[in-house]
Amino acid sequence: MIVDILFYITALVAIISGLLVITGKSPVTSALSLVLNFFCIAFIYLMLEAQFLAIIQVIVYAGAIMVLFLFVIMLLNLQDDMTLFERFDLKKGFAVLLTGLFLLEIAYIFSLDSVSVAPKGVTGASFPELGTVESIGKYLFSDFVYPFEMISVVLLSAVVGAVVIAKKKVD
Amino acid sequence: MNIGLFGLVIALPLAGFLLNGALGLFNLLGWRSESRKPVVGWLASLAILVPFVVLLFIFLGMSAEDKSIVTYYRWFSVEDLNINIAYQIDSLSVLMGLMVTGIGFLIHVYSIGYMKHDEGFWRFFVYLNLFIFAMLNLIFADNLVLLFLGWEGVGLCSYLLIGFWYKQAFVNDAAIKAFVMNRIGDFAFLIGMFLIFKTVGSLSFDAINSNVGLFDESTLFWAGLFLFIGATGKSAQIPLYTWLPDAMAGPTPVSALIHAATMVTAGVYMVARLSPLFSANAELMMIVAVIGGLTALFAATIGLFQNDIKKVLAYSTVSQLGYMFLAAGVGAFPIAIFHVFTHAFFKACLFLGSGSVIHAMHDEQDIRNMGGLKKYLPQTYITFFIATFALAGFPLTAGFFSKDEILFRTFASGNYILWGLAIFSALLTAIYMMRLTSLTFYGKERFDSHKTHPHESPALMTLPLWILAAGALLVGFLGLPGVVAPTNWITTWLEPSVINVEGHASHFTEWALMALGSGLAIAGLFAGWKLYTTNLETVARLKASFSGLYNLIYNKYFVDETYDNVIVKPYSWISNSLMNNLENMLLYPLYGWTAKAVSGGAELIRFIQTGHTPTYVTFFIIGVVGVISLILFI
Amino acid sequence: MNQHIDAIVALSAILFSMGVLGVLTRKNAITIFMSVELMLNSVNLALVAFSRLHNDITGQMLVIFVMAIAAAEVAVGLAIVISIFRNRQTADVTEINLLRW
Amino acid sequence: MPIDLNLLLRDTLSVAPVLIVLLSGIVLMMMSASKVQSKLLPWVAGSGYLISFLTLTFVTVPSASAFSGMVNTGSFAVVGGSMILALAFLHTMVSANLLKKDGIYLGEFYALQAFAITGMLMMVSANDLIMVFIGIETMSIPFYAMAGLKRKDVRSNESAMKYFLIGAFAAGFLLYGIALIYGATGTTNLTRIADYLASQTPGAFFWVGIGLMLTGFFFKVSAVPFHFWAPDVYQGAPTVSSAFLATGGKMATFMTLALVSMKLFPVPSAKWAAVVAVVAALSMIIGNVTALAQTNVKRILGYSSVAHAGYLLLALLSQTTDGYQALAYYVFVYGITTFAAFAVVGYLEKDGNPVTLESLKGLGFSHRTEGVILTIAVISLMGIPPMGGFVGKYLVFLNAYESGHLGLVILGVVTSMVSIGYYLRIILSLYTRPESTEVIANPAGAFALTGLILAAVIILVSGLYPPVFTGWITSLW
Amino acid sequence: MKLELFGHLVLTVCIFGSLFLFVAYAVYFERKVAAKMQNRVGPDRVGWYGLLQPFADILKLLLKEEIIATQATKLIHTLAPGISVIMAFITFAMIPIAQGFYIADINIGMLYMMAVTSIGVYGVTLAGWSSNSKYSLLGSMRASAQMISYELSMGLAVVGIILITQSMSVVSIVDSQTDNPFLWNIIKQPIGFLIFWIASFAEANRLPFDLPESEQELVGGFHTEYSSMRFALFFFAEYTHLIVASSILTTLYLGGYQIPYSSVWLAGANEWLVAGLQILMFILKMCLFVFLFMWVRWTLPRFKYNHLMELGWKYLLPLGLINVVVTAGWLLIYDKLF
Repeated sequence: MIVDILFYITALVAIISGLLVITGKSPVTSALSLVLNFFCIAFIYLMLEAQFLAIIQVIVYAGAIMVLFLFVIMLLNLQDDMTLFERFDLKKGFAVLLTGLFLLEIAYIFSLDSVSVAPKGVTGASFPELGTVESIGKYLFSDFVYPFEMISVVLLSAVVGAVVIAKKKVD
Repeated sequence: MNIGLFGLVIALPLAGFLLNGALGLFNLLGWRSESRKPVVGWLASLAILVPFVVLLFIFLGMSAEDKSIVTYYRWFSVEDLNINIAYQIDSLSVLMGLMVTGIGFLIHVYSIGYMKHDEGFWRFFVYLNLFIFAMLNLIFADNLVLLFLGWEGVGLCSYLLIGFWYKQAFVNDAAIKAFVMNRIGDFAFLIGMFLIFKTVGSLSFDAINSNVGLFDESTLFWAGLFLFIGATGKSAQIPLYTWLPDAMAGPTPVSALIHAATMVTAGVYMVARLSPLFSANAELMMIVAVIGGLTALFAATIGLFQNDIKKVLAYSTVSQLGYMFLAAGVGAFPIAIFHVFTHAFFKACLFLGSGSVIHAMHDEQDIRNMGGLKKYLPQTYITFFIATFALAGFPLTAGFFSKDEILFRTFASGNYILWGLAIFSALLTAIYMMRLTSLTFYGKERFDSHKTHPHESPALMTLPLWILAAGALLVGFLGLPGVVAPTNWITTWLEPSVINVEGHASHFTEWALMALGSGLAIAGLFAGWKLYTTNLETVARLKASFSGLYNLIYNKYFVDETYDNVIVKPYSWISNSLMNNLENMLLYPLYGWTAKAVSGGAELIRFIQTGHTPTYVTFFIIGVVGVISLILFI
Repeated sequence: MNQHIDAIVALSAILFSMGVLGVLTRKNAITIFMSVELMLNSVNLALVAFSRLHNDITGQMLVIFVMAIAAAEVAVGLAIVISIFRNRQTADVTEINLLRW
Repeated sequence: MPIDLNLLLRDTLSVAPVLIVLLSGIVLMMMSASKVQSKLLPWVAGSGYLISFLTLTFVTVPSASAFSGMVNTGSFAVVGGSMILALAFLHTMVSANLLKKDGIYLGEFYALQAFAITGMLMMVSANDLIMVFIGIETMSIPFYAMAGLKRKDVRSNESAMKYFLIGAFAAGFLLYGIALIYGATGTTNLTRIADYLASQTPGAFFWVGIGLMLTGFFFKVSAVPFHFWAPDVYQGAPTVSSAFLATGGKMATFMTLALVSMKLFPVPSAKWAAVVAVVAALSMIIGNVTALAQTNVKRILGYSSVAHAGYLLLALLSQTTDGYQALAYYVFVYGITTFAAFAVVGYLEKDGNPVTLESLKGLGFSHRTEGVILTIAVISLMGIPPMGGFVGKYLVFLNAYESGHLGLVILGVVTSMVSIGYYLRIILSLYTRPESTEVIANPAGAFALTGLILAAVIILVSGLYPPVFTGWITSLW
Repeated sequence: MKLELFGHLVLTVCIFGSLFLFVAYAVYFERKVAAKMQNRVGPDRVGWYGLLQPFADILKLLLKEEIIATQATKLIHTLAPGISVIMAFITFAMIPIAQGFYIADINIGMLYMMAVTSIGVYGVTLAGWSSNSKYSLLGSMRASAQMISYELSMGLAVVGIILITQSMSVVSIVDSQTDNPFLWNIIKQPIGFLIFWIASFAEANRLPFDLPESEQELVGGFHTEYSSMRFALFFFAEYTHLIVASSILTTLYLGGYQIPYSSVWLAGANEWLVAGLQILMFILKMCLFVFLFMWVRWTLPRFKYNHLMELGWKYLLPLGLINVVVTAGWLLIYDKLF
């Protein structure tokens, strides 16, 4: 019961903060709203017993990515953007319409079949300790070791790429 | 007979064509290099020399009866029609092949000098090699289709080479004229081919020649007639001769090679090749002979008053080709080939000589502006002189033997009217040839000697002249008249391949005719010399008193104009009206609007690419929504 | 929580659409970029929910990978924004349209 | 859960080609960071690709799948990997000069390229949607950086930003699609999804997932209406980068698309075909028509790439092995061709001036070899016989026709005819004498020229004697 | 020892309350240490040896006029110090001060600590940005860059400990160090300790890494525009960080509350007595680190910004990586051998 209420409150906060992200006037407002949104999502992860992901969500997204965003916003001293409904023109109306259509289509598939009655996957064994560090670690280094290791290439190339692009001096 | 190397004969000119073409592409892309010119030239010449040598060896190693067919591969096969890339090597084709490659080689060498300063040098040799390749295919073809391939090939090369200096409008006109005239002939040729195939069921010469009996009378006549019309196109006979004089717009070596020695004789060759077929129908033979005789006279008269050095030679060629058809028409097919052979030498020599003159006169072609060139161009003069005599039929020259034999055979066949035409033409020939020589080499210098400094051509050009002149003197002895030698070599050599209807006449008649011929030739030559060296006023007076006739002949009997009025103008009127009404009003707008719509659409569509990222993502979302809708509702 | 999985997936769809809307309407490159991050996060949410639904670890694994990739994207993306800002003193995508038509 | 080291070793060996490229990427990165011998870099990169290629071709892997079904090391991976590595090798031969011309760091470029290739190899050897996603991202992130390598050039910046923003956006959709597929089937493993499909009828979630995933792929292959980035990016990015990201990216993505289609739909799916057909038709029309109005050569090639995405998608309609082989052949030839075209354009541009149809004038005479190669490439793009592009197009059209898409084939032929309009303009400009005699361009170096000639030879050989490559593709399948 | 919910609440209040007290006296302590080092007396007017000085300071700050810059972003400007303090405080929730005396023990306690530390930067960053002053902005940018950079090394250092302990729970980390001082992590992980310690300076914005607030360059850095109580909060947060960092160092590397050889000489003692001794032990160790922090502050000069970054990325990060690899390798070999 408490969990239900907590969930719905979190969801509400998530939606509101999400809206703030896309309507906020200043980029910093958007960024902070996004941080709030990430916290909400982390909280839902916790509810889903994905503790590891929840904490990683906080560390990676809130602690690193968003700080980087803030850093860059400050570095560039970005001016305020226009909010969604300020100077609401045809283009924006069209965008809202399209996004609405998209959401409607997703809603339509919900009406076709519910997720929770979606057939069980092939690997449907019950596994209560799903989200713990131990199980994640175990799978990360057994079944998923290849993608896990290869993810490092993404990070490495991102580092190289970012350095190359953002470097000021040419040598 | 060892024909192992025969493949080279066909392959090398093709290889030369491809190789030079490839080298030439470098030029096209701008790797211009003068130093590559000799490479191109000699490579091309070599590609002709080697086949000549190979053919020479084959020739020396074979006897007249030898005949073999080499099949390389099946070209195509439709139901019961099988066409092979196959070559027939017999006495006729080897002789022709020798002539083509031999004279071809000489002209290649000559061209290296003649074309030296032309920027289309490589292109010229590429065309020449391609021409030789096509001509050899035509000559050695074992079937009509392959012959037709060569036939079209030489036509194409002729077109390309006539239009070689394509930057001038009249050159292009001449090229197109040649091509169109040939196409008319080709069309008839094709019909003839179909008729033959319908009856015989095969197109190889062996099958045709041995199955002449299968034809019914009218089919045979029509098939032969259509083939002959094809021949008149290629060999410039009435009524399709008008392209040849215009073809002189091409470079002179081309005129020598294609429009005198080789290609134009293809019609004669084809008729000779199919001699069993032609000789099976008397009416057909009559038509051939009459057309030949008429052309001989007709062209000779026109030649009498032409002022362009090459045009005179061109009409002379048409006239001589008439002689060849006359010979064929009276059944003397070997003699026709003999005349082809001798004619090749002296006419090539004459053309090359005229080329040398034009070269020396800095592209001046009008003989009225020449004269007295004897002392400037001694070598050219002597060879030209020899060739003139040979063409006029001066006794013991090559032309004498072949022409005399034609006259004799015509007489012997009983066509006295034709004989009369022919012998009159012989007189005219002697006159106009001597007129040409006189006006060019004798008399006063009618050019501005301060501006023009004629000089002898380099050895590269004169050497071929000498060789050809020697040929013009000597090759006649291959076919001595019956009264001198009972079996002349050329007839014996060709008889296994070609029908020969022997003429019968007494020795006395033969001697008498020979004497008449020689006399007329000498008389003509003398008259020409006398009139055009010293008595130019007499000529002018004569012209004035016969001005009507003169104008008629001078304007070539208004044949071009007639064709123009009867065929070209109505045709272009129809074309124009179709273009103006149908195409411009209906079709062009249709196509044009389509094209405009597309490019207009392009101009519109490009503006959805606004450069704004939001626009792009908007379209992205449209795509996503579209894809989901598609996938959900299909 | 399993009874909420429908709701979570719906929430994820809503958040995703918000991200899309943000990308469509915002002008600032960085805000657009944040909207993309919102999209990625909403997908993560759905993945975790599915993972719980199927009792299968794959979803959570993918979430980890997505986080790493998002971090990498941020690094490169912000570097690009910085370099463009250096040259043009703007991060407004509507002003950056030299390449068009 | 103890880790089986033998298994790990075996699995590691079976992905050795990927790791070799990765290793060379790391070495390149180190080298460029320590600034040693920048001249050595292309050699290191090239030899890395070569070794990887040799390993891929000649070392037989112990099993067809590795890393508990994550990786598929079968012949598909060999074909896809080899063509990518071949392209990469050619690009390496050409790139050094181009980089120097553009004033770009050598080392970082090569390192990024190696990482991108690692991603591509991962994509074509994937057997799991996770691997597909990671592969695509591993490929894309270096691409974003490569597009923006010319830091001082606003166009390069802009192209990087556009590519990045839309790319990240598209990645979101791709991921959402994968998530929905996962939600519907409970797995991301392609084989297991196929098992699932064989045993039950998938619901709407699955299909929407497929649709969204497809949009992600369509973005990568620049199919209409997800194509808008392509012309802008190809135009704005340094040409040396465009030459790679327009070709390698397309090769890898198309091969992966074929892989996914092949694994998921052994029984052809009408929904899949319908989506692909519509997008293919749109791409062919819009790509070709818009290109007509362009004057910038790189932009023309960009639209040409859009159009070719349409042609290549046609091969996916039939969902038969023949179709995939036709796709593999065409995408290989297309890749090499477009690479050659871009590389030549790279040489013909000077001081960062864009290469337009106007500035191209006369370059065919002053830069003969480059001109000839560009001509060959463009003719191949037109799909005119002696070149490989014709054979590719023919195979693709034949396949689409046989699978009953006559209308699309006709559309393809008509749009091909339209395409001649703009391709021919390139050749015409090349061989038109310019009004001003001032010719701006640098000659390519001998080494680069060898690479270009090699590319031209591949185009010619694939057109003159297709069995060289068709045989290779079919034998390895 | 199991505590009921009520006991838990009492404990929480106690722990945070005493933390509050400690922070207040840390300021006093700092001034005293500084005075000693500079051969001064330090605060000695308010109360006995000036022991009431902290309360006087607090009172003073509370009574000061609150000035908010007109151009500031009000909401964030107000929130920022709060974030700082709260983030500093809740880290302490994971730290056991005696056996069984802790607010929470979750199995990812270490990760929790990392997470909270990483969020701590928001306070500083937002404070600087919302002040709308260039000094503040520069200070906060330095802070965010510095914290992100050193967090990495810090995390890597912790990984070494996690590898040894095979757990992320803080309690089990303390337990695993036992009462044998030679088994404490400072012995097992000397490099890790060094890295963590240095990184702590940066995380706590202490000299020699106090660039975000370096007075000489940036006036007051991120808190230039803050005054009165809000300034006090930042001040407070800084010393909380100091205490928390010392506590974490104690917990991770110095055996936490473990009394050396207690199992020998305290065997069978009253458990409340033991707990009391353990708390004392913990405070002692913590104070040692606090003193070290202060010692360093009043001894070393400030780093230049580029040196700071270089140290973080070029030395600490690779060192941390090497540490992880060596530790993992050692564990692998140890596993195989024994």
